[in-house]
Amino acid sequence: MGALIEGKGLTKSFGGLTALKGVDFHLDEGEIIGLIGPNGAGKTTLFNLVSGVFHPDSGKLYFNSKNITILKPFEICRLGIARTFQIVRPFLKMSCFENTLVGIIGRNDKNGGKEERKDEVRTLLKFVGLGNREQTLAKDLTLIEKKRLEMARALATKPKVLLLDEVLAGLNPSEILQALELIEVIRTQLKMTVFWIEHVMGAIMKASDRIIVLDQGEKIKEGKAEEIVSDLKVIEAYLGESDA
Amino acid sequence: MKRLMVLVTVMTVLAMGSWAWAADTIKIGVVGPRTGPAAATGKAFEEGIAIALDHLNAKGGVLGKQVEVVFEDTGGVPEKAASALEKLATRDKVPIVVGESHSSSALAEIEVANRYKIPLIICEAWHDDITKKNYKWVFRAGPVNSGVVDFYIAPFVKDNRFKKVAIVRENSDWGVGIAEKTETDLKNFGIPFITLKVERESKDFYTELTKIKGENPDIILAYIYGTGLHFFVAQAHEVGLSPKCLILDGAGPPSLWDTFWKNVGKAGELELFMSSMHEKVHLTPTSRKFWDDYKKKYGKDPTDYKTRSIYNVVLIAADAINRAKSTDNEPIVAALEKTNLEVTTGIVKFGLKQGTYEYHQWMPPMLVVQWQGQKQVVVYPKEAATGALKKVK
Amino acid sequence: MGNKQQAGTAKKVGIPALFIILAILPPFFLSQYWLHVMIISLFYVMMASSWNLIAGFTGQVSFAHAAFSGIGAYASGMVAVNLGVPPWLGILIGTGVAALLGLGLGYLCIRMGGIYLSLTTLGFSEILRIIITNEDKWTRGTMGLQVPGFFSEYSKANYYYLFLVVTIFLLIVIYWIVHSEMGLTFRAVLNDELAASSSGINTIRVRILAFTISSAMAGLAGGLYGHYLMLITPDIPSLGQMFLVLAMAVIGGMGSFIGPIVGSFVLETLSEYIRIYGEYHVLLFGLVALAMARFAPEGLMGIVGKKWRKEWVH
Amino acid sequence: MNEFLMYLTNGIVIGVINAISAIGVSLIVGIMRVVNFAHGELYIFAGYFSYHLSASLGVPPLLAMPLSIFFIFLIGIGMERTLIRPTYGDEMYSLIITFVLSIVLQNAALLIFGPYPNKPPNLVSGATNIFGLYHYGNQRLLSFFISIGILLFIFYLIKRTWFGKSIRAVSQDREMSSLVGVDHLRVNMLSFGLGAALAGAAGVIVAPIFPVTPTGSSAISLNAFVVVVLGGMGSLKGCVIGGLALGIIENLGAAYLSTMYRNIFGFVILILVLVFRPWGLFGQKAQ
Repeated sequence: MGALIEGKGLTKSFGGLTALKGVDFHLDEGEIIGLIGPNGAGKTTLFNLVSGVFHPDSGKLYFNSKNITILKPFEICRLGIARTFQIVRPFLKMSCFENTLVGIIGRNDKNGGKEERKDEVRTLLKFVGLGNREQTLAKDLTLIEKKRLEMARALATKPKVLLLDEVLAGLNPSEILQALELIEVIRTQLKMTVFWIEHVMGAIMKASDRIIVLDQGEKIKEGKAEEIVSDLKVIEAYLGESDA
Repeated sequence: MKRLMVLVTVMTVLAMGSWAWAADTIKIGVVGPRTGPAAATGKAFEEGIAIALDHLNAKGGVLGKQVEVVFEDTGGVPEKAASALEKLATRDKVPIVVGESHSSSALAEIEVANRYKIPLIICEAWHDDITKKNYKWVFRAGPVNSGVVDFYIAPFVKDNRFKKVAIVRENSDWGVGIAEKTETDLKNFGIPFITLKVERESKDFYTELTKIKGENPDIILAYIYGTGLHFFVAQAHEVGLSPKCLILDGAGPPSLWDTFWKNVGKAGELELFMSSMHEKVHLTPTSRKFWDDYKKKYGKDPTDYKTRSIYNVVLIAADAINRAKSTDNEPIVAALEKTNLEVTTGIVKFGLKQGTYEYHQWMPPMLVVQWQGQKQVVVYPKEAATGALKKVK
Repeated sequence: MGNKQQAGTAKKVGIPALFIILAILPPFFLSQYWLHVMIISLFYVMMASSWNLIAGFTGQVSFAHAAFSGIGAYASGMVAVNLGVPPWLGILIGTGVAALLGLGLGYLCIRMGGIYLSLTTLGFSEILRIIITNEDKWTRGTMGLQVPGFFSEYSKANYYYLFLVVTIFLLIVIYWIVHSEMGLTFRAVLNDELAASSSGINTIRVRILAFTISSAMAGLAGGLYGHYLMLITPDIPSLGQMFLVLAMAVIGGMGSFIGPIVGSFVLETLSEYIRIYGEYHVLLFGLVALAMARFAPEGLMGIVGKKWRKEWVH
Repeated sequence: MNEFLMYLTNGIVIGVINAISAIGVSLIVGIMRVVNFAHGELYIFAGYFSYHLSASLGVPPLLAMPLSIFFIFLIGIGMERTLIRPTYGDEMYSLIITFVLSIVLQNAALLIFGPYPNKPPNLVSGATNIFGLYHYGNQRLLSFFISIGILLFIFYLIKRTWFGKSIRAVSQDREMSSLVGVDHLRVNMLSFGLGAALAGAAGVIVAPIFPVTPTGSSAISLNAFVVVVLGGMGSLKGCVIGGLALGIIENLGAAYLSTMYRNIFGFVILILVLVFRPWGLFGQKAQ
């Protein structure tokens, strides 16, 4: 039984800039894995590779041992990897209901009648706390609500893996707690694997089973939260950033 | 909901606004290109119409009423032409329509005329089928391809002993029709020829001219209408084809437009063109009167002979209404069939024998004119010639 | 809630029904000439609404819409003239040919994104124009192909009803698409292509689908138009025609169901009134469309009022 | 053989003029991601300007040419300020705006200049016998040399001057360039003006050979687009090679395959390029 997602030697550059250099990583089923690193470390690029937005210059990606290196985003999504975006991208001129429904359509399964799908959308919106926003246009939501809506849309595709890109940014401490509970519920109740990028250190340390640290496109450390916190290289990477 | 109702009401009112004018004038419909690549013809038509109206209304109009013209633009495009005729028939409800100078447009118009049973006199669209279709409502008082080729172009080529002909034709009904007819006649005379297709709005003829040069003809029959002809003539000179090989503009007017000399420069010397009008050739008193009145009104000599063609057909239409004593279609057609009217180019009588293009057809005499020192010299037919054909050895 | 919904349904059924009843009346009181204007307007409604389906609902600017109507017209006209196929069958063939070519063209250029689609469709229009003008043996080029009409006895009223029925049919299909899950994916792609793709939507397939459907509709409209005019010329697939369709959609309001319908009637009627100024009506429409696109991108429908529009679109 | 050389010469002369016109489009696409559908109209306007300046107002033709190009440059800047600037980032919006603009300008040209083709006076007349092989119009030869001069000037401008460097910076990376202090609104405006001026340059060079007509504008735009796609969007060298390729292919195709299909050869190649090398023959494949 191999890893759920496995990346080998992933390299990606843009113009003259190398964003990722030979990164290896894996996700096991049911894990919550944090991805951290200073700005420009290549975190979002890694997400973009996994979700098929970009294809690596070299290296391979496997999902359930299937090679997904050059699949398109929608194919990857249909296999069971869903994501949210660092800079939120809900469908602005569509209602919350419609936004979520797109995720269900994206599954491309013919299961369920119209009414069942409607119920599913409502359940999902309630789950992320937007139960009373069904008919609101996405552009009229607050930033936090938009993030929740993206989460609902991603969940609607019934993924096995959920990639979350800085969902906690801008939340106050009690909201962060709520969000962490939500992530835990996603793992335990919905049986999903969560791969997330976060800048809120306390939260990611607390909630992740394992953490991967990137710096300047390279993986510099991987391990449990305690090991990461005490690692010199990681601290340097972050200090280096604050210097700059 | 209220806005919706307002919208519906406005649309209904707009749609119902019919164009009922008090009918105290007789309206003659005119179709022709006022826009597009042959808009110069529209201008020529306007001048001819103005003189015709002056002459008619000075004599008390038609059926005691003043004559007025509704000139619908065809843009030189068949689709617009059909729709223009349809508008004249259904919106303006004119008793008769005259005009047109594009065969393709005319072929579209005769179908509409036939559908609405409205008399139509074509003046400058040459395709045989326009009258060959033998529609009861369609007349033509102007040149027809077969006539132009049989009586003028082919004999001109033969009589002047040209050895090899290049036919260059545009992609239009007129171009296709007149080129085919020319090919038939040249075959009968045993004169060798080649035929090339060109695009009417083309501006670069180097490729075609190089091909022609390879065949070494001594005359080019250029069936190109519009300014394309100017560039053809100018570039033929550049590649060294003319003036050794002469060029005959098979339509005529483009060689007379103001822009001709500007566009061709000295390449225009010795160019030939078809015409039905010349300063020194006056076949009837009406022709003289037209020439004088044109000069008086516009302060210059008339150039485009289509000015006179439209003048003629307006007169023919007015004459028919007068004799029919009615603006109904049947009496007008009956009167037209009995037309015996002097116009600028002769005495109009329409053919009545069905089965050929000569049905409802009357063709004015034509001339082959050559530019010699920027002066027009009639070189064919012999009886009308004002000078000899010049060739370069 | 239930009552409100019922009232909403009644409105949604009642207003179109009222319109349809009103639409039956014109042949009883309009002159032949204004009936002609109405028929042409209906043609433009079909064109502008189907163009709106791709441009307004998936954000792809195709300049080949007039070209596809030309394909429908020529395909139908040529089988009628050469093989004696009745126009009824001919327009279906024309629609099919337009759909196939739309599929092919869409497949070729849609995966490369917006600019390429616009350039390729523009090039396609030009290729079509050159072929039609040059293959005059088949198409009769600029001379125009004369084709039979639908009815043995020429009647404006008959044509009006024919156009009315087909227009209503197309509008129902468009309305249904826009409000179906397919329509939702169209709008998702329009809103954010990357997000749609990452949510499992095959954006390329959605775009090609929309492009094909819309091209087929243009083919149908073109076929009808050709057999109404009984004369098919390269003017039907021209860029000038394309501009009129685009202007109608832009001025009426892109991305709204009603916008292109209103735009078509307003512009066609207006062009009859200002026809005395010859070609300048195109210039005028251009200026209005430019001002609209710049200052009121939602068109007349955006100006008329959002509340009213919402009832219809959502 | 002589004929072949003649067709080839014609192809090269027209190819160089194609290149100038196409660089105008390419510059704007590369920097702003805006396709200027009104490109052909600017070309036509320049042709008419030079005609009216020299034929009606008596300005010497050699002065009328740069003057017309300068007017078009100003018009380009005006267009960018009023219509194009609000569309940055919204591709669909800019496509619609420039398409409508092209129709407006075309009809304005019809209104102002009339439907007839007009040509400014030739700078030189007659024809030269090239190596005793074939005759070639002197005006065409002169236009060829002027075009080469303009091409060299553009290359100098873009490769060697500060303005050119800012243009290249912006077209490569908008964010980076603003970090290093390039005012990209200003660069956008100037390069739109330059793109327009290049359309104008092609227009004034061509006008004495192929007189301009308002209705001829869309063919000119399409021609430039074909070259740009052939050469790869935003590539200068690509424009030159693409322009020459198109000129030669069209002329040889017209000579040996079909004169009537002269203008279709370019499109056929365009479609082939789109299928097999969508990033162009010389452009770089990008994500």
